[in-house]
Amino acid sequence: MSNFKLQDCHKKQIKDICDSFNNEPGELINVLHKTQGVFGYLPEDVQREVAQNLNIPVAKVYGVVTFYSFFTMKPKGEHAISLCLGTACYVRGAELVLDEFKKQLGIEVGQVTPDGKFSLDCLRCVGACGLAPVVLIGDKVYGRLDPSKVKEILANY
Amino acid sequence: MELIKLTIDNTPVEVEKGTTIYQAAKKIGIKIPALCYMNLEHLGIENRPGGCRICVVEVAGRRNLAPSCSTSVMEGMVVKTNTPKVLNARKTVMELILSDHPKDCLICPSNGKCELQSLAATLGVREIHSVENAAMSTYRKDASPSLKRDMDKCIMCRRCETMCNEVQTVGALSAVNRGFMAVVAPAFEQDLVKSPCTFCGQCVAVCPTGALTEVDDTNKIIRALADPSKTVVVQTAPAVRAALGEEFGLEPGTRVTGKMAAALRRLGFAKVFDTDFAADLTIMEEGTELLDRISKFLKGDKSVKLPILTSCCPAWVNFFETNYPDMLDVPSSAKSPQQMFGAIAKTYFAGKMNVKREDLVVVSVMPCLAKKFECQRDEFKVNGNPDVDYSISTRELAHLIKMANIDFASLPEEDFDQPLGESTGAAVIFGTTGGVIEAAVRTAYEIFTGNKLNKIDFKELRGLEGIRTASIDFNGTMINIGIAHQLGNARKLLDGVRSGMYNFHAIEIMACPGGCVGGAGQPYHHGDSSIIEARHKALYKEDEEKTIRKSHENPYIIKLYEEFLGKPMSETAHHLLHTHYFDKHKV
Amino acid sequence: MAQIKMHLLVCGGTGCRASESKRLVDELNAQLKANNLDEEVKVIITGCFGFCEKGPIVKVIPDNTFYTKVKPEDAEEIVEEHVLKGRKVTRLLYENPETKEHVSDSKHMGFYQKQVRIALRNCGFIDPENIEEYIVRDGYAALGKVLSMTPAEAIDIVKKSGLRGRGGAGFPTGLKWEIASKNKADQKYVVCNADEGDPGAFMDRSILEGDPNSIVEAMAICGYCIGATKGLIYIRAEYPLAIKRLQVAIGQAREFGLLGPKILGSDFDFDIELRYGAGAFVCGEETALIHSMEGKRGEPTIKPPFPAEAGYLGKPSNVNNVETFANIPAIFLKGWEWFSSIGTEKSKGTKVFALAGKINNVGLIEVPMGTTLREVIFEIGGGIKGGKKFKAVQTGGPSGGCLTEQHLDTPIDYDNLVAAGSMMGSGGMIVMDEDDCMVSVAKFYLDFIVEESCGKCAPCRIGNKRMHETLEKICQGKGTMEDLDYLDNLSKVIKDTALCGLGQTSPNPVLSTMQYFRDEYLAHVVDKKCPAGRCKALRSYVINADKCMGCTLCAKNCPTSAITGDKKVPHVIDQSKCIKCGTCYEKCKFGAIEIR
Amino acid sequence: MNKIKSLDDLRKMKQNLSSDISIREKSNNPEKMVQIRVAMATCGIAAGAREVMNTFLEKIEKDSLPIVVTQGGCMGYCYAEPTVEVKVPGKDPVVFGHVDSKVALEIVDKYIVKGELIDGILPVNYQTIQEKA
Repeated sequence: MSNFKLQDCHKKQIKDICDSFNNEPGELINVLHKTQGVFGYLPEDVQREVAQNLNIPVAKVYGVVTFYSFFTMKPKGEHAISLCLGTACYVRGAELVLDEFKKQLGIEVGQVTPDGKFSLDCLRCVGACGLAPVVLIGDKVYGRLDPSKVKEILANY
Repeated sequence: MELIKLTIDNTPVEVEKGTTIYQAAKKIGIKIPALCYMNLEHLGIENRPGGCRICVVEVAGRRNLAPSCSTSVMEGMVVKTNTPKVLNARKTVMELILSDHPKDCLICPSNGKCELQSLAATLGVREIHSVENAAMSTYRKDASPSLKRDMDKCIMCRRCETMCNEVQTVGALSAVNRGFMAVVAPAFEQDLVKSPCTFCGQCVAVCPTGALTEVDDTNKIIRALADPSKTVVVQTAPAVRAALGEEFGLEPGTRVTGKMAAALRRLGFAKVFDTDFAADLTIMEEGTELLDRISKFLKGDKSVKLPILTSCCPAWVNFFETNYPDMLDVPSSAKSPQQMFGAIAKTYFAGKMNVKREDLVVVSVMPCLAKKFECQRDEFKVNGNPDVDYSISTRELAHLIKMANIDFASLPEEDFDQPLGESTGAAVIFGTTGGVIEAAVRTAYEIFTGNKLNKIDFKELRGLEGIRTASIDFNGTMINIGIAHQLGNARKLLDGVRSGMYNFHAIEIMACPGGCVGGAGQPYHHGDSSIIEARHKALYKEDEEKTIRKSHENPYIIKLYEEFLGKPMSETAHHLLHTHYFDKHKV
Repeated sequence: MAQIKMHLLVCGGTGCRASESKRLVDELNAQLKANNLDEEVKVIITGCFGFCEKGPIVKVIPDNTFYTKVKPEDAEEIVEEHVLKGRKVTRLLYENPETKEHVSDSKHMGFYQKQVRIALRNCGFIDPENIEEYIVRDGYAALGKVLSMTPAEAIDIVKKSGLRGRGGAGFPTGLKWEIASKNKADQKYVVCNADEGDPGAFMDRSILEGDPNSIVEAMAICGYCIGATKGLIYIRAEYPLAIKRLQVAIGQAREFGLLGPKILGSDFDFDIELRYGAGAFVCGEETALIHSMEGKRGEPTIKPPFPAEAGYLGKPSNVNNVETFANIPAIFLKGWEWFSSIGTEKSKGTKVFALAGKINNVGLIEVPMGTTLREVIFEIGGGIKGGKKFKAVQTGGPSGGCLTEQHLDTPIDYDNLVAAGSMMGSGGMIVMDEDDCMVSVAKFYLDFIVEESCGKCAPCRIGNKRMHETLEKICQGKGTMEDLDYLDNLSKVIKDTALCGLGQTSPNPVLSTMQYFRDEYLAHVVDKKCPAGRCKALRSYVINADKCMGCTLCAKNCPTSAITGDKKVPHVIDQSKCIKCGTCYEKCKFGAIEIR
Repeated sequence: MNKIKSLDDLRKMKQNLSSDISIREKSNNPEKMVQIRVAMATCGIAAGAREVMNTFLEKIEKDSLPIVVTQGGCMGYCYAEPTVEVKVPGKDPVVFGHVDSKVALEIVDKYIVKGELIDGILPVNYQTIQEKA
């Protein structure tokens, strides 16, 4: 769990987001997208605040947050690494690349490096199968990977 | 109504359009096994997520099996409910469910009452294919003063979620996570006490396994009874007598008041009292408060809050403290019968018996799990000593009786002890929806009008519909009454009051379906709502058979006021019998 | 410097390179030089022509002559006859297999008809962020046409075209529209399912990125047909570019009055909003998708009621996927007769496939229904990467199955794929070669399903988990014959009992691999061997004493000191210590370490 | 922007827009313009299409060439991204695969200016409904 403390300015930000969707409970997913966009993740207090604004139980919000893999309750690293584990990448050796990232960063999938610089996650198909295996770091896509390129790529950050 | 013809297991059947295969089969005596499906038809509550896939049947021409609970019949449909394919599918699915379920049945609180357990026996599961290192979905355990959650035993039937959200609109529980780790939990999988849970316990009442159970206080009772320094007295709520018999194989609706008193005496309680006595007392206080507010209102005092809301139901109290913190001055300030009893027992009765407060142990037997939470509230303690020490459920009492080798069936009928054992018919019907307000009306009418009632029964206040309204003629003054049971209906009623749709003088609210007869501490109904209806009828029957049927005519109540309290709403009464509410807003 | 007069294009695709195209290029260059033509004629190495069976290929520009099976020895004749004298070398020309005539112009070769682009008609040809370019290519003319018909007439055209849903199960689109049109309601919705989630499929993304206006137009057409004024596109949040281009397209369409009130002077109002997915594969299922759009957990519910009766917010809703919509304007522009002339009897039109995996030409292709897998994989796809042997092709994503060599000549359509134990799915097509272990592939898909199962129904939630664990056990070499029976029974029960389409099809990868690659399962279970060498636990590294020079490099690098041996003496691996990390295999310079 | 109010409006608009809008805007004699279309779908961009596009734009600016650069969607040659289509007036369009900045400059210098093809062109392997008609 995070040590996130909700400040008044945060409450204002969340309120503005909810207002922009007319505080419609049906817009919960859009609200969460926007909110995660602002905070980078969805800590407990943020979810409570969203629930409060949309007038729905926080259990519902949490139920939705934990259902969708896009939403996260943990802060990501400064550079979020997402390795594609789609089929095309899988048959072209994405697992080996993943192992190399784990080795180089010293973390497991879903973790953040101690310095907060990198986080490592997997996702399913970014649709760049022509470049398989593919990794996303932030918004940048690196394609046609093999384990030997991992160190070099990380050195850019 | 359009009729549909089909055959089920070679038997032709004709049913209304829109009927499910499950219901059609039931009509011709075929009971298709089901697990997640639950239909409390008398109460309009249905849980049909189609998740367990146990109730599948074969339908000719369909490529896969059909879930009978949610497949509507079609003209000419040919259904088979017991082919090898169906039986294998059910057994395999059950085996899967069991493969992710703890195997501690022998020591599980639901042992013997578990629907999963009996279904596994019915389906003939004899082994579970072992997969090396097979994962089990396990979760943090959680215990509140009322409920325990052991979600390792959850089978995702979603009944609790339906009760908590759709029926009660409490919103404490939601399905969380996804896939194998999907489970029903409060937000952030935290403890229930941090959630907006009201401890109504309806999740427990419908849980088919041991995932949700009450906190078991039976051992505390056994220890207290064995302590020679303690005087242990017991009070039993009205709805208990209409349901306890079920635990001993008696027909639902069998009243066991006398046997229950006998059993309690044999368990070793120094005095066997009745919460009904306190119910009569509640009417004196709440009825007076009602009349007080109405009179002031009629005189034009605009500071008076109307409608007055009953406050006997502890889950309801929790609900409005959490959801309507702006309306804390609206409900009656009268304590619930359980707490009035405790307060009187530890003052008036303790004084009579010359027992120190600390040495008097008050136990309550309740159809309710929220009562466990209620008796632990700080405002109901004096120097840390609670007015009611322990609250146990009907099920726990049955368990105590069994543990103590008491053969319930052969017990004689015995009476309650005095002075806190006498009650009227008005008190008895507290245990069902509409009963409190009927009891209040009986007394308020006579006090307000100064006339005797010709007809004691107010049938217009009775029934099992979720929201009921009635106008009672108080000799020219029409008193408008609203009644709701189930918190979702309460919310609707209250929102209606807020929006001006309703204009009531008094509202009775009970959290559980059918009122206390459908309380979460009662013997499990296993989805059969006719059981709740039978208990409901039994209480009116008991009322009918009582000689005294109006609370203000209870001689021991009259005596209590004479000897101790003075008059209703007196300073002593206020101090002992009234309470105040807190803002406990949570999302 | 002389002006280049002629280009000789030589295919440099993997297939052709294998058949000596490199030497051909050298030879052509030598011949040109010998004739002093190297200043005027240039040899160019190109990407794959996708005609690998007839390779190497040489194409002469500007006259478009197409030579097949050209050997290095033919270079001289091509240069002397064609380049110098302008006479085509007839014997090397492509021979039409039916007429046996030589075809000299590549534009008239049957091969080029293998791909027909309907859904992808504008992808790559127009600027997706400029609605005018779409209009120039007849954009919104179909909508105009439809607005002059009655909805029933328009629906009839869709029905007659034979278009079936491209998202998976292939439900007839016209019929779906008709049902939605007949349900009365104050508000109805057109929903575009753009939650493409199959791992290894990117058709919808490409259409949305390349031709977003076609979807906007098709949704408006659908809205008119079923009586809806609101459209919703449910799109993966992982597709930022597609989202942006859709927003641009919707914005421009509004500006031009092609969305909004009174479209093209008619009484028809229509507008579109975007809804974002949040990473749940199950939301591709239409009831789950609708719940997700309502801000809830994307759990499917039992049908009926179908969305056409009670969908978004309980109102009748028509859900189609992106590719289905992309076909709609073309059907109205060119007529249902034209559309239904393409494809097979029961599957009309074309299908877009995302061709990926161990194939040379990974790409997005669109072929008429009825094209065979062989044509797709070996002609368009250019065959297997690295000249390896084809083993299987997986279609339909996690809901599909693996097809083998025996299916290569099966014409692709909805029904044939289902009959073969797979399904069309959304169009992912992953090619696997001899190095792929089919048990691992099945495990890979199960892993996906386990991760993406919504958890609502027991068979999918627990059953797939147990299947995955069992496959893991088999890959570890601990499987038993009972495990195979267990898998078989579980697969069938899950198929029969799971709640939604995704659950019901989730055992397909296991069932199809167990059916077509039972040998491989048996090898894992009985012989404790992984024939493809993919399963780490079943692999053993052994030193071939004949090749080992005793250089000690392997022993020095072994992390568990499992390798022993004296200098210049063949080394030995102690199997009990070996952790199968593969370091020795990578380090050995003599190829002495073998995987068994 | 005027709204299109009828099907006739739409037809007129289509006619008025010459086959290439951007060319019309940029030059008085569009028939002499060369068009370069860079495939800018996710995979193209991931493979470096944006850099390629910028290279073209800088080069054209520097040499003041009559070339128009636009973006397009995926052409389907995912294995060869980034891909670029070049249409020289009077010639069939040519698709180049695996284009990087270096190849981009080569395309301009060799193919567009001198008419020489360079290695790495991709044969078109499909037809669209427009062509078939």
